[in-house]
Amino acid sequence: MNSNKPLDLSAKVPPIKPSKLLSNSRRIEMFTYMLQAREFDLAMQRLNRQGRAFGGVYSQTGNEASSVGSAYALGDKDVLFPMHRNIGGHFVFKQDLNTLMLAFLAREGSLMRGTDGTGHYADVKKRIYGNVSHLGAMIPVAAGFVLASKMRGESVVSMTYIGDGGAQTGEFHEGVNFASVQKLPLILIIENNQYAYSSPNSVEFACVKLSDRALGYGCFGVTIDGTDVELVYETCFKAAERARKGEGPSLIESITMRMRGHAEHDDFSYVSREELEYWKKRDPIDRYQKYLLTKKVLSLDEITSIRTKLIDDIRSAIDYAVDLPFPSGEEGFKNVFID
Amino acid sequence: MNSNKPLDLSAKVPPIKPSKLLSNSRRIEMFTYMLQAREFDLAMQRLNRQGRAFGGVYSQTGNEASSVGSAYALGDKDVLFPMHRNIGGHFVFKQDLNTLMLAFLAREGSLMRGTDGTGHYADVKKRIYGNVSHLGAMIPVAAGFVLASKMRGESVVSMTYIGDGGAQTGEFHEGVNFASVQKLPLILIIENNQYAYSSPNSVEFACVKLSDRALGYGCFGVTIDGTDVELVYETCFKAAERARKGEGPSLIESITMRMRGHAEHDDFSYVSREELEYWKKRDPIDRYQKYLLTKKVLSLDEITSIRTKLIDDIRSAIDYAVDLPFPSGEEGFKNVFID
Amino acid sequence: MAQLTYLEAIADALRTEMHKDERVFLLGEDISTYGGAFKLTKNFHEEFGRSRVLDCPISESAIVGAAIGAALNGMRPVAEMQFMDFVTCGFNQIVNVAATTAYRWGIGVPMVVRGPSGGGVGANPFHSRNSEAWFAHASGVKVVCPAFPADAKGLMTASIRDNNPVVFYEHKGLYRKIKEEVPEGEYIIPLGKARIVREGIHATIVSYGSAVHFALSAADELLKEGVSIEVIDIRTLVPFDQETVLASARKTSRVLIAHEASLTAGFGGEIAARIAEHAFEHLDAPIMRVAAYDSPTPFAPTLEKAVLPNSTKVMEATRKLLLY
Amino acid sequence: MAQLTYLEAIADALRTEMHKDERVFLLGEDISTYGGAFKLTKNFHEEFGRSRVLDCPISESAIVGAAIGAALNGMRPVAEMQFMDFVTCGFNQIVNVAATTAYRWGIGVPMVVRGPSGGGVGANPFHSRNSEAWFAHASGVKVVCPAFPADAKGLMTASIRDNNPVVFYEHKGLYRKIKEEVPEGEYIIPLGKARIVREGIHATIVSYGSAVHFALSAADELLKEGVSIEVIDIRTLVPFDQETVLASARKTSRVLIAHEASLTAGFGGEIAARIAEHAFEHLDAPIMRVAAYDSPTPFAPTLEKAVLPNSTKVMEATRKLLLY
Ligand SMILES: Cc1ncc(C[n+]2csc(CCOP(=O)(O)OP(=O)(O)O)c2C)c(N)n1
Ligand SMILES: Cc1ncc(C[n+]2csc(CCOP(=O)(O)OP(=O)(O)O)c2C)c(N)n1
Ligand SMILES: [Mg+2]
Ligand SMILES: [Mg+2]
Repeated sequence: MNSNKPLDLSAKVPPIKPSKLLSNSRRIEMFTYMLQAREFDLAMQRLNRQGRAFGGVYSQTGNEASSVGSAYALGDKDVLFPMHRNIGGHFVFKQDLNTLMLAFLAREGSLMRGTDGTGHYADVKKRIYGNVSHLGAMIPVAAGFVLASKMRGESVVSMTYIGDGGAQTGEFHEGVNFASVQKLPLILIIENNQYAYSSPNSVEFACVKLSDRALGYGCFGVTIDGTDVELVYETCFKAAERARKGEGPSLIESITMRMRGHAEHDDFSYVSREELEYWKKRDPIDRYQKYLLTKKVLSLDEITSIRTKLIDDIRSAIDYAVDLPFPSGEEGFKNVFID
Repeated sequence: MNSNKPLDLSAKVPPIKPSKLLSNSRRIEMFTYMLQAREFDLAMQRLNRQGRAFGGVYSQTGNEASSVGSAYALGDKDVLFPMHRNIGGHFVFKQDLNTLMLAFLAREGSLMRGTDGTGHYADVKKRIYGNVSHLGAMIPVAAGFVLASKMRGESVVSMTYIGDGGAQTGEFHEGVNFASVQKLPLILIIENNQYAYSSPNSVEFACVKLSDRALGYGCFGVTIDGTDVELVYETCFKAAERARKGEGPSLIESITMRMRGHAEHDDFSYVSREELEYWKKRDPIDRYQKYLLTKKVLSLDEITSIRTKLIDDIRSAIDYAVDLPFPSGEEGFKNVFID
Repeated sequence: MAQLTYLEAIADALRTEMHKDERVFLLGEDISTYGGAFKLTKNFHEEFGRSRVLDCPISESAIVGAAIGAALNGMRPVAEMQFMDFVTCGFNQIVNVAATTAYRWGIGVPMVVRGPSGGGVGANPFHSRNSEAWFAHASGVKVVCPAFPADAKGLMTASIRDNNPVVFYEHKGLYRKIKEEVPEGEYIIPLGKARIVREGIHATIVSYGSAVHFALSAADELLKEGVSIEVIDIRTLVPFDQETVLASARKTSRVLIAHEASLTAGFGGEIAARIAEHAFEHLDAPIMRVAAYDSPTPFAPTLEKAVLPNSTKVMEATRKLLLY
Repeated sequence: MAQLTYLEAIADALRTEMHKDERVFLLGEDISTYGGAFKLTKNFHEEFGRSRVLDCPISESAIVGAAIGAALNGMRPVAEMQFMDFVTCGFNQIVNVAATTAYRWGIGVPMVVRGPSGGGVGANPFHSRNSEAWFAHASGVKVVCPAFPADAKGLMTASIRDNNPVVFYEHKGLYRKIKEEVPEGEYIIPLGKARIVREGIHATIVSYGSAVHFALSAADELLKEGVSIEVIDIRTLVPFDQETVLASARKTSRVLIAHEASLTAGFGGEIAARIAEHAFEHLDAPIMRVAAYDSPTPFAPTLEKAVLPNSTKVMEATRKLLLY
């Protein structure tokens, strides 16, 4: 794939590339996480419109295959450093809805005690490490995490993400190069969702594919269709295998579309209708649903009932969290340093 | 060429690749600059041993072809941002020896008034812009310089340098990417002289060639033998032509050897005798001298007399500068801000 | 004169200077089509073209570095940090390249790094920082922190015309909060001149940025009780108008310093030290400071309110100062 | 006890902790084969292996970031900046990732960023900076600036064992200048405790790092004239031992603050402000400061001498303080 050229608007939507590594029950699981991510997103958008959310709401619609497929390829010792559009990964890593909602809304009892919001939290028991707003900063950190594992002879893969914009930060370069020199088990997914805030790829870089950068680091690189969850899964699974064998990091450019504004305040009028149409046809959930229906892995009824359950659960998490007070101001004075 | 693999110690020294673009008189000029760079270097080493230099002395022995051949390819509107081993470029840009020596020794009347030393100075009239110690920092600056030229419709090429170590800085990445996106007339020579202080290439990067990074920026990239001055010249001349045509930056990895320690205090005991032997055979000046003799461009007598003149001139510049006092302390309080 | 918000006043300064001087251009992330995260440069690209309103990759070091290079080559770039917090990613360029060039080379680096700073708007620790003291300690960059629309315009004009690098802190909480008359056309306020925003006799509050407004409302409240507070907005940290501050300290003999940045090693310490050295004999009370607690700026409104200074905290401290 | 230089004492602390705790490891540029630019870690790789003495690419953000990641995963990394000046290239990692993690996640980031800082040795503007005030204002990192070999060892031990990020400023001019008895084996000095290096009655000099030595020689000189100066080495900027400083200020009633960093927005301002607020009534003279001129640190020895503080300048200022 070419990540930086005009779209061929008439191109056919390619079929899902089924992975031999997946059983049907695992397919259903992935699909469920994708649905959950989408419904969570819709719920957050709604909360935001109602003025009941707090802080920026960064939609991940369009990113479900990329986020779920990648995280799903990890093992139960591996760690995730998700970014702002990787809510799918939180679900794969079994984050429960109440905890998540509390964190997003910074309510009393939330993991970060109100000190920070959105998906920035870390939940060590769940092997989820959050991020800071500064793009690129977590790449060296995710590398250092598995440097430690490696020193202790532990087999742990660390996975993190960066955008088509964030890949231009100096810390991207330093982090990937460091990991490559040390042959660290790091998987970096570059989620090329066409825009960095309002900036199209052409503002950000001039290379053909962002995965071409792998050559300059001496690590593995590939650009894939990030709306095909099975392809994402398989690519990442193999990357994790290589990582465990000591073959070093992988740079996987996953191409998809950010289907909404940068955050909900952004009307994304800088995106053309045609472009949105093109990507709408490649909606990762629609594509996978069609595949699962065709292959009779799931029926429409089953999907509906999965979705209904997910929606209900999200609703009750919101009900649980949204009326809780913010943490007491005293929390602001704690933990600048810890013992 | 492969920039990051064990040396084949038995390999033959290849012949100079003559450039069709060079007349014999220009060959002699380049060779003279190379000799001048070498003799200047030797003089600085001597000053240092005598305790008469001041500040670190960073040898450029081994780098003459790379530095002279590249700067020599520029036109008389182009600008140079040399690094610490690019004394050859200063000569190509017609820096006079007294000025240079004053700057290196930070004596009274020197360009930087004692505020800074070595080759950090800028001499705007000569289109030489200096650097700061922080590696990588001048790359975005050199890019911004020609961004301004471009905005005014002026055809100016900017050339700067980075080492096999400095190419690992975030600012390298941000600078080259920015220049590539803006298609700026920037030529970046990566001088791979095998070591970054004590660190061999294997500590710094894991890619096959550093010029492979060009693919990830969408600019031109090539790795060349940096001990062949004609090859360096021709490669850079073409890069400048492309730059002027609006085809954007070039990343040229120039492979050579740092024949001494990082600075004179460093005994470089971490470099093996075999490795030094290998590179000694590829001494850029010896190679070019042999070529010029064989082609009868110069006779040994002529070379001797050129060299003698250069040595005399350097000696008088030293005599001129070394006994001058340091600038008055008052200078330290000036120009933090200027009007 | 038009009534402009702080944001409009800054945009007005940029627009006026861009019309007047073609060396002035803007670079930053999402500043062209999108008009910037706060829409400060909305439609600028239509007026000046995209090459003078240059959208850049997410590369703060490249943005600042390119600005320096352009400044060395005759331009007067104004680089936007989408949030001033991200200046930490271009920090090296500012403190090591921009700040040392005049000293070393005798060449000016006429450039401005500007962007929204500050908290109190429910952003998060990474979109709220007040980091002006870092640059005040960098020796070689000017630091500007306006509190009012007209000042913001006048100081921005001066910053663009200055031959030295300027870091210009806009307070995002002020962007749309206040409107005032702002002179049309060219309008310049020299850097390094504090402003006595309100004259008073019983005590002085020295502040800048958002804290000036806390000081003013504290002064309003206290006036009702017959207490007259002098409020000084230093406006620029570097250069620092020591004389105006000292004169007021000598006059009222009681000084409170207020800023939104965290306390320790904030610029308030510098101001206090100058007063403690040069107006020592005139003081009738300890020099007090109100500033943010030494923590990151937290996200939840309850915590943010607890941690950041505000009018009430400034008023309470002023009362304490008066009672001493 | 052995007589060790400041550099040897730091190496001793690192070695001792690495033997005791296998979670401790070193990373940085040229620290293994070469033993570091100042040979501080000479032969460490033979003792501990190259993976615990890890040579890194010239990537300060990666070095600091990797240290943070390793710290989050149970290690206690000590990252070297070849010169502390280069910390500007890893600045974002320290102030935004390391400094905020405990606050946000409740997780410790036990790591040390250390390296040679300071001037007076004829380096250049980029190999001489004293930037400790930046981190003192970062809210979330501890800042240590030892002045003596034994303190350097004890404070390094404490820094490594601390569960928070520590930026540890070594003064390169002190590396081989002084020797003193340094306790063998484990030796720890808690962070946040100032040291009264010399007791006195007529005035107090508060300082840290190289300036402690300026203060001591000024005190020596003045003692010959029968004047007794108390010299306090604060040792750590964060946490700051306010009580010890205030107690001395209250005792002698005259305070001079000395540091090698440039004056404006340096940590001296913070110290002055604390004293001016909390020991106001006890002061018999203005609080004075001696610090570097607000410029980059120049290269030529004549300029450097003019710009940086030294014993003479501290003594002259102390005289002025005493005469007030
Ligand atoms: C270093 C840095 N600079 C600027 C920003 C402001 N910012 C936040 S998100 C964003 C766009 C990110 O685009 P991309 O990396 O493509 O990720 P996406 O949001 O599209 O998933 C920008 C510019 C930031 N967070 N960090
Ligand atoms: C950002 C930064 N980090 C560290 C240093 C310290 N340093 C100075 S030169 C050098 C080695 C440079 O190696 P290389 O880039 O290969 O250039 P060479 O000296 O070999 O020409 C190092 C580590 C520096 N100057 N800048
Ligand atoms: Mg994107
Ligand atoms: Mg090198």
